[in-house]
Amino acid sequence: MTAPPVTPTNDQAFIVRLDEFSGPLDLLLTLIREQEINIADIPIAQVADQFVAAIGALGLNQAADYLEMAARLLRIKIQMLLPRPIDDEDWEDPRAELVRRLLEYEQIREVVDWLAGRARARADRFARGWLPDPPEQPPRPITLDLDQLSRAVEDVIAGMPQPTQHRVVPRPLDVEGATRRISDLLARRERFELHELFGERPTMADVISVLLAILELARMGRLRVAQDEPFGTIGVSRESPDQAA
Amino acid sequence: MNRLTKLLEAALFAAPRPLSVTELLVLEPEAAPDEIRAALRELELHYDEGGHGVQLVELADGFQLLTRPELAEAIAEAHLVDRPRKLSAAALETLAIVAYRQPVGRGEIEEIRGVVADGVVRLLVDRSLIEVVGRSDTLGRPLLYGTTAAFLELLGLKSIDELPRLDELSVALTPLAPLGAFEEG
Amino acid sequence: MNRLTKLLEAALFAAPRPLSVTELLVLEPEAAPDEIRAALRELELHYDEGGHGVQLVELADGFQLLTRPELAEAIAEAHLVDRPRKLSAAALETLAIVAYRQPVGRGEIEEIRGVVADGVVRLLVDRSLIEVVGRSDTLGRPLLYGTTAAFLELLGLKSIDELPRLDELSVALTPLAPLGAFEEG
Repeated sequence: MTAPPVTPTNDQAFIVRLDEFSGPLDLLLTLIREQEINIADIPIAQVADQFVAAIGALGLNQAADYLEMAARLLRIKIQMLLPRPIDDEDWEDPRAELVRRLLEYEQIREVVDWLAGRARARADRFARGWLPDPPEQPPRPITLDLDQLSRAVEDVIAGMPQPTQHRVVPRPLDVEGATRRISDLLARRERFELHELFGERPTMADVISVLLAILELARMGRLRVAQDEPFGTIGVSRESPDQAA
Repeated sequence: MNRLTKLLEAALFAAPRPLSVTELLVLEPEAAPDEIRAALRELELHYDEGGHGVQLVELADGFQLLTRPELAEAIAEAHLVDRPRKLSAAALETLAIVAYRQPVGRGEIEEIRGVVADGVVRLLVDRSLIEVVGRSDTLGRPLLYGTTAAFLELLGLKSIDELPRLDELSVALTPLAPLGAFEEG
Repeated sequence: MNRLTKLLEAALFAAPRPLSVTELLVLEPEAAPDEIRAALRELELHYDEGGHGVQLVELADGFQLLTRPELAEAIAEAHLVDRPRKLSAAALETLAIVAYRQPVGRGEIEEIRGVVADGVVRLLVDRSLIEVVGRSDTLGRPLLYGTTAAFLELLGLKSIDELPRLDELSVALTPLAPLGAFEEG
C-alpha cells in the first residue's frame, strides 16, 4: 500500500499509474504526506495544482472520480482567493470539509493497515484442507409466515426502480466526449457561447471535462476563446473556418 | 512430538488430499524416507493411544488424518457441517414475486428485483418452495415457475387465492408497465 | 480423553468453519455448556502441551483447529496448501468502512472512499465477507451491508469487538477534527 512518489521532481511526467491508488483521496493523501504538509493547513493552491498535474499525467479520460476531486480542489482554491473582511467571525474555512474527509479517510487507512496485518497473520494458519461430504440429511425445515411474505412484497415494491425516478444522472462526460461535442458544434456554427456546451445540469466532472477539452483544442489551434468583459460571457469561435468545415 | 512429526501433522491436516511419503519428503528434503515413516508411525501411535477422535489412516494414495468412523454418525446427526439456513431477504423477495405473479420466468424476476436471480431460484426449487410449471411462448422459451403445495402448507393456506390481496401489492406486482423500462434501473 | 472431548475433536475436524459452544452442544444435548467449555479447554491444553502442529483457536464466536503459524512457510513452500489470495486496497477499505459503520449503504461507502464502489461491494458479497442486513428508510431504500462470520474468520477475530477502537487510532488523536460522523454511524 505504499504508493510511489507523485510529486514532480522536474518537468517530466510523473511515473505513476492510476491503479496504484485506490481513489482520489488516496492520491491526495499521498501528495500531502510526501511533502509533510500539515493536514489542518493545506496550501490548497499548491496541492490543487499538483493534483491536477498528477491526474493529467495519469490519463484523465477514465477517471471521473479524480476529475470530481480536481474540480473540488480548484473551487476551494478560488474560494481561498476571494477577499474577506478581516474580523469576519462567520467565515468558514473552505478547506474544512476537505480536511474532515481526509481525516476520515486517513482513519480508514489506518484501520486497513490493521486489518491487513490481521489477515496476514490469519493466513499463516491453515484450516483442515480435506472435509468430508456433508451428511445426507434432509435440510432443516424452513420457517415462513404470511407476515414475512407480506413484508417481502413490500420490500420488492420499495426496491423496484420507479420509471419516474429513472436514472436521470447520465454518465459523466469525459474529455474525449467533450472534445467530440465541441467539434460537432464547431462544424455547425462558427461561434457559440461556452455555456451552450454544458447540459442542463452539468456535474463537476462535465464542467472540468469541457474546460480541459476547450483548452486542448485551443492549444491545437482549432478554436479561440474570448471574453469581452470581466465576468462576461465566454465566446468560443472557430480559429480557421476552412479547417473546421 | 519432534519438529518433523509436528510438521507432518500440520501438513496432513491442511492438505486437501492424502499425502504420500514422497510428497511429505518435500517438507524436509534433508530427511530420509525412513525418518518420515518413523514420524508417521509416531503420529499414528499418538492418535491411537491417547483416545483421540481422530486417527492417521494409510490409504492407497497416501496418509490422511480422518475422524474415527464410530463418531461419524453422531457428527452427521448434529448437522454441524451444514450451516442451518433461514431464508435470506433475497430468497423471500423472490418467493414473494413468484407467489404473486406465477407463472413467472427468471428474467421477469430479475427485472423486478434488479439483480441476477438464478442462485436464489435454484435454492427455492431445492427447498421445494417453487417448481417449474411450464414454459413461456416467448423467445428462448424460458422456464416458468410457480409455488408448490409445500409452500402453501408452510403458510397454512388451502390455495393460492388465500394470499392476502393487499390492493397496493397486487397492483404493483401486476405486469402493467412494459418491464423494459426497468432495465437501466 | 473422555468421550465428550473425543467427540468435540472429531466434530472440529469435520467442520468447515469455527463451531460455537451452542453448536457443539447439539452433539451431546445432555451436557451443560460448562462441560463443553471444560472439554474444549482440555483439548486446547492437549494440543498445546503435546507439541502438536495443530492447535485449538478461538475465533468468529467459535472454535476451530488450525495449524501453527510457524509451520506455514514450510507447508506453503512444499506446495501442499495454497495461501489465500490477498485482498486489494479497495476491498480492505470497503471492509473497514462496513466493519465500523454497519449497517451501511453503498452511498456512504462511496462518499468516504471518494470512488464508485459497486464492483468491490459485489466482490465482497460474493466472497461472503459482507452481506445485506436490511434496507435503509431513506429515498430509494438502498440496501444496507454488514460484516459476516466469514469476515471474522478471515481476520482470525473472536468478535467484532476486537477491532481497534477508533479513538485508539493515531489519526483520532488529531485535535482538530470533530470526527463525530463515526459515532453517529
